[in-house]
Amino acid sequence: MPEQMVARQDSRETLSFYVTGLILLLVLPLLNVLTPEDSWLHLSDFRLNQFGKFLCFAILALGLDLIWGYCGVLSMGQGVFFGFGAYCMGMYLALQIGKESVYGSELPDFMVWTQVKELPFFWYPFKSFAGAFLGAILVPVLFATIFGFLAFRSRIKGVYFAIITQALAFAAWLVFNRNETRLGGTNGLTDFKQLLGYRLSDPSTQRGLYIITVLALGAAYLFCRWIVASRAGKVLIAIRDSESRVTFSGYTPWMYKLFVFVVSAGLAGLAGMLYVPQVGIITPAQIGVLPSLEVVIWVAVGGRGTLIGAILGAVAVNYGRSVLTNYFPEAWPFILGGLFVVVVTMFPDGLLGMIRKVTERKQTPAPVIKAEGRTAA
Amino acid sequence: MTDGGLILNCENVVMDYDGFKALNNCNFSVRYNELRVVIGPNGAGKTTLLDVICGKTKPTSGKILFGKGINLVGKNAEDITKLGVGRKFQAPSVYGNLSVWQNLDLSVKRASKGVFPTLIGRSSPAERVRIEETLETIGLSLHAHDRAGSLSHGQKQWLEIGMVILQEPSLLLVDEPVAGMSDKETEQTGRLLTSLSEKQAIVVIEHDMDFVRQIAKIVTVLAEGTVICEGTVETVQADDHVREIYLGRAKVAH
Amino acid sequence: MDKKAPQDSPNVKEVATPTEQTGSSRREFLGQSGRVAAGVGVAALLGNLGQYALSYAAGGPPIKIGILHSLSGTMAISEVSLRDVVLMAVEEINKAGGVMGRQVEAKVVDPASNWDLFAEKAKQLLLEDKVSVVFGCWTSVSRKSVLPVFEKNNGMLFYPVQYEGEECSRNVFYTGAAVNQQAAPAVEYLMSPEGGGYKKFYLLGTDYVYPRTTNKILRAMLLAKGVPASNIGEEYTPFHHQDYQTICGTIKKFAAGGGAAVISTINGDSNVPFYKEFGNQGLRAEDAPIMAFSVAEDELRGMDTSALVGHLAAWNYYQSVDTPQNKKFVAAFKAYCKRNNLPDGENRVTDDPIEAAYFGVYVWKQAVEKAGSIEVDKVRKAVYGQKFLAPGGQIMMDEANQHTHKPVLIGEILKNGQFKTIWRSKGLVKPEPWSEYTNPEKGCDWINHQGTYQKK
Amino acid sequence: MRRGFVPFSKIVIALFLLIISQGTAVAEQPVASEVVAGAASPIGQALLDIKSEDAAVRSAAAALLIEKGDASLLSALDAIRAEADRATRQAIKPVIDLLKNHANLTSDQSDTRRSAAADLVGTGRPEAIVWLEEAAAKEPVWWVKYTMEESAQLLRLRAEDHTVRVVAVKKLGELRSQNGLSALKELVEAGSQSGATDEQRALADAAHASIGQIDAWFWWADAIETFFRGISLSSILLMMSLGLAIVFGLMGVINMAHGELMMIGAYATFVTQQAFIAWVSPEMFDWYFPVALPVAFLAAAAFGWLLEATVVRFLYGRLLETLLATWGVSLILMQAARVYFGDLTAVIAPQALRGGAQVMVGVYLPYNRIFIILLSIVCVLGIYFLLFRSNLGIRVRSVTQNRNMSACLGIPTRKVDSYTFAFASGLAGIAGWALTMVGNVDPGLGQNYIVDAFMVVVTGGVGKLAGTIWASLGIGGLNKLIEPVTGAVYGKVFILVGVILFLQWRPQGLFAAKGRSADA
Repeated sequence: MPEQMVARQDSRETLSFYVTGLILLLVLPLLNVLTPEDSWLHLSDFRLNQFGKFLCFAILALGLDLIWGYCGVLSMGQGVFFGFGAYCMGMYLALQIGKESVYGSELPDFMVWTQVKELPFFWYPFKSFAGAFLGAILVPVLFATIFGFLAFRSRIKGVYFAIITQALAFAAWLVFNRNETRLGGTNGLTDFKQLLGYRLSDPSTQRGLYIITVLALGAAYLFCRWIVASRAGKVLIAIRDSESRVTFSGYTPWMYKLFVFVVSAGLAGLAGMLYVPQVGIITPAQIGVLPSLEVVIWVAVGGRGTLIGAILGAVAVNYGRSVLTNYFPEAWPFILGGLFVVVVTMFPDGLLGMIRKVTERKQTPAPVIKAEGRTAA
Repeated sequence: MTDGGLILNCENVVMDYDGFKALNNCNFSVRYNELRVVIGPNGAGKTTLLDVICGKTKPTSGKILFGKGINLVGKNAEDITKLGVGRKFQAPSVYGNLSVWQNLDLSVKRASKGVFPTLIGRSSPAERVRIEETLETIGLSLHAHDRAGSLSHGQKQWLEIGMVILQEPSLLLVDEPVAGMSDKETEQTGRLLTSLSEKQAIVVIEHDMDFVRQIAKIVTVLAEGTVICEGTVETVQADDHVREIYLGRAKVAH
Repeated sequence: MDKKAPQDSPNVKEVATPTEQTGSSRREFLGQSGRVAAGVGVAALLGNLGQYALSYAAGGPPIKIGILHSLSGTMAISEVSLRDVVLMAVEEINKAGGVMGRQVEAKVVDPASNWDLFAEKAKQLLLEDKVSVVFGCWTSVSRKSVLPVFEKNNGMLFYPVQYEGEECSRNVFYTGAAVNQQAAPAVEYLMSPEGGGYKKFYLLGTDYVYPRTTNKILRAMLLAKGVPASNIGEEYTPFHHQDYQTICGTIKKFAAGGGAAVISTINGDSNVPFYKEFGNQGLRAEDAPIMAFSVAEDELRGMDTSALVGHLAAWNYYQSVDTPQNKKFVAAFKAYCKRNNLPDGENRVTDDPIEAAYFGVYVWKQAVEKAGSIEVDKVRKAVYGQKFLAPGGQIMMDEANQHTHKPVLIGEILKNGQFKTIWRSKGLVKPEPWSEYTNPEKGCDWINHQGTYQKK
Repeated sequence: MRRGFVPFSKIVIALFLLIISQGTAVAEQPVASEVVAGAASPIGQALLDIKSEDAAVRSAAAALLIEKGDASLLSALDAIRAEADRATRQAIKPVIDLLKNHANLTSDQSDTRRSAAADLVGTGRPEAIVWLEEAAAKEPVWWVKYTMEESAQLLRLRAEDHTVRVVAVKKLGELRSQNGLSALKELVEAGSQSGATDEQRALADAAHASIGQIDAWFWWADAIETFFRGISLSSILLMMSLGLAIVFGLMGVINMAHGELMMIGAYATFVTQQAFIAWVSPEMFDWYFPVALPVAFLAAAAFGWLLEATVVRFLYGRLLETLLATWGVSLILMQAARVYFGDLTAVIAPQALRGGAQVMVGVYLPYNRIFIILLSIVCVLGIYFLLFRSNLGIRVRSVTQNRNMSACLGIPTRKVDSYTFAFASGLAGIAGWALTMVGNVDPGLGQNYIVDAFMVVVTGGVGKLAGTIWASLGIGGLNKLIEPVTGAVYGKVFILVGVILFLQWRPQGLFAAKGRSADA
């Protein structure tokens, strides 16, 4: 019976959510804190920090999955929203450096060398943490609203939208690279010292940030799942399957696209905000065409149209990169490119789709988008 | 049927594709609760006529009045749908990745189909009952939780009809509903359409003349973008002009 | 939790590292949704196997050093040569018996021209691999991004590329030139009667911190020397800019009437289209020479030099420098590239950053031997005042400011992609990280002060 | 010859060279007259004096050499300079400049003559005026003649005689001399000062008028050059977009690896060049460039064919997937080029494509740009004939419009697909071949242009050749029009924003394919 299967699948997903969450939230930090440094169980500060970074990327991937995997709209400009969030937090952190900077000036270092004498007006909101926090979410959301409104309302869709967002990423990259924008140019913002009074160099601060990231990822996941499970989530899938049918059912597809685009931008902003204090630097290199496309790879590899797949893809690809570049530095682009080609042409459902195919072959062929029972609401 | 008022009145509609006039000064009207069949050779502009009415394409010129004199020209497809025009496409158009139930659930007529109401909204018991009933009507009760993409061609046609029914349109546009159906299914579809026409006006495009005879009271013949003849099946079949058009195109009408 | 200084007992470390890695990958394996991480796990295992092999092949208790140069991405073009030369120096040192009798083991990582990855890889080298010194970075932004990591964890970085100055980090040794060792003398030369007595200067650069800061200093210097502001042009283009039509048109107008020179801090692949367009629009080296600070032999190797002949560059070393140790160095580098089947083999050339990267390794070696330890703080003290007979001639590490005393050489580009030295500073030029023109009140000193200090 | 002298002692060299300069008869027996010739001739003495410690002696010697010397002294002077200290080198420089440029005025290379004429201004010596005027009278090439006249007038500007200067000022105005602008401005400034003499005022008035003339002329020259730059950029964009537009418009495939196919074309050109260096005689070297054209086309086409057969064919009808998969391919190709070819690789422009044509005063059009403009026109015409006037074109278009029907009519649709794709890839190869003339050959070549190329295709509308042409003209032209005002970066950003807004107005691009299929 399909409904039994659905229930089983559902409970399994919930179970794996809790198990994974528990491991990420408790086990890893405890392994970091409690075990002695030379024990095989020990997880170094570096690794924990690196994992925190991957989880930020996972949040970014969730956002893209929502719009691409579910709604079928490929945004190749997610890096821009990530960058907005990251820069908002970065500006706050840069202002927190204060007199500790190389030049000993209240202004961020790069302003000294580009001969900016006064703090530009748009930096003022970022003097407070609340301003930075709100900015990191609202700036990408606002920008996505304007851009999405223009694009979706005039029915720019499919590959046109992909190309336009790619151009957006390119343009943003160009602008952020300029020193006149007063955002640090190519060098971006770095050399951060403290966050809300906590020293960023302190391992316990990093551990705290890691835990916040895990919680944020969990919340983002639940939020996305709520959207996907709602009737609006079904409309998103419906738009992907047959946009004109949706129109003739009385829905306005561009509103839904705009909505999900804005949500994904907000998630990207959140990811960027969490990324900066953990990595300690944000530069335009995170904004351009390539980083935006890499998000697409993560989702494609993990399995689009499944939230777990997006998270999985982000972590797996980044972890793979981190390991493989150590040993085969020149081979990495081959691996990444090859993986992408193979996944797109042969495994459109990604890793997760492959695994499901293998584990569920004996049962009825399962759709990637799981069916929802009447009572599931 | 006795109601003399017009639910739809197309006046001098022209649809010009780079010089090719798919609709050429087309005048076409439908009364409340009427079941109208439109026939015509390939390229006569039948599908274009439906496209123009439901807002899929914008006519080059002309007026399309709906209900109490609302001009549909220049309106968005979703607005026209909300006004009460339902459309079933020639190729079955359903959401392959959703279950049959979800397909129907999305189509139910609701006060608002905006993003946020949809996000929070849950099906009311009354709506569930209606969906159950519709499932019954279209014979898909057993498949309620199957992926729509896994249905057979005929089932998809039925599902789409079910989806349009749940929209409760006052005017239903149906494009070749029985293409690819078995005789039995065709007959069932005919009965369904006839029963629906008690409550709403329906425009059906069809090639299958047996089917036309089964359901039609009045038939409109379209050729080269204009209405050339209108009347009962018999009248139309007896019309020389119509015969000439079909025969001239080496296509014999039944 | 406690920050530990890199330990001086690598034999323990060597055995520990592989197991530690296996352990951590095992845990991360758990950390992911277990059923799907198989692929990643296999990759991690493969990596660990590689490391086992490496550590056991060495046989002794080697000293670990890190090499942090991009091997992929846009900067690979320049940085790969630096990795090669550092590895060559390591090989030479190991053949000659190592450092303090211990072999040197180089850990190469690839930050892939991605500045954020630079920070991560630096963390990995310092925290995971616990290397005692890192040789790396090219662009200023990559240095800026790893700087906090080195300062936080008290690491040591040898940075081999000319840079914009205005930095005074305790954890970096700068073996490339500061602005007063390259850009400033070059412009002074152009203004001198011998150099052509140029009166107008067009400062053209790629838009990032090195050109911006350098040009800021040069502008201050030009103004101080009485060049009116109207005779100074300034323009920046993005990385990878290809279309220099408009800019060359502007320069043509600027240079009309003679006496104008272009000061180029254009970086990387923009150079070829720029020089080509410059020549094609009828501008000649005699009318308006281009003085470049980022074009060296290694870059010229890949360019159509016909458009560049006669233009100038300022460096501290050229492959054509005529000293016995340089002949040996050039031959050794070519032989090394050929032996290891590196691209282009014996056609490879040396240049200033390559030389700076090379002697950096030896300066570190001498310092370690003098200190008798690989502890960062001890080695740092030993580096001060260290002298070395580099391929380009004797160099000296400053007594206090972490930079290098070097000679300045102005060269003219020849058809074969080499430079003819047309001017040479008398003796070594003392490095000044804080320019006397823009920051006269600041100095850098780690002996008598804590880094940057205010002069009285 | 010159090198041979370096090891000898200074005196011996000086004497030896002196003898050469004195005439042929003596030069043939150099050893005999070693000591005697020394101080005998004033020039010989000057050659010695110029190395003196005393600045006055040096400058006197230099003055004498300028007055009496000629080109035959050059090699001697060069030899002295190679050994000399800084002071001597400074003293010797103007001498060499003047003598060398004087000699070069009669060179058989027009570029050398022109350079010499321009450089003589820098020496500031009045002697040069006569030389320049003599040379100008004999000069056949007009812009060389122009430079000579201009230089002569610039030198006259420094004369003592007031009337000579006024005439020079007027002449410079008539010549539209941009090089004279700064000197004229100085005159205006000198004349406007309170203590200016009448003569200075008169000069200033004349200079003012001349500046007006020159400025007006250069406004036009600027406009023409900007226009040319716009066309040039457009033609590059067009070359890149053509192949992309064919693949996108006719086959419904977004080929993100198109830039890398260009890169393959560029590398094919490079390889051909290397082959010529290795196996063909140097005087035939320039022929590598035309030979590389078919090589680049075939290499890229072959690769395109392979790409179609292994990746793209599985993805027909899945537009977004083609975009993603080809992007993966582009990543692989880039890294392969980086690993295989290593660093930057240069393509040396053939002689004919170096430099430029001066079409009028102040307007200089580089040959390589003219070449690319012509090439893009040829490509457009070629594609037009191939698609709309040939049998193959009919097949391609029929497959595009109705695949099934074409198959029924016996058109091998698979073959048509792969040929079309290969042909479009070959076009990318040609674009890469041409681009080696303006830029460098490196693995990132394609990435530099791909976003722009997509902008062109999207703006132009799918499947319309005319749309692509107009869009590249519009984007290229606009870019160059804005760039002087906003700088390169904001110019680009502005264009991107412009394209997005444009699509608001026409979502299907400039030339949308209308019809029932368009909104399917």
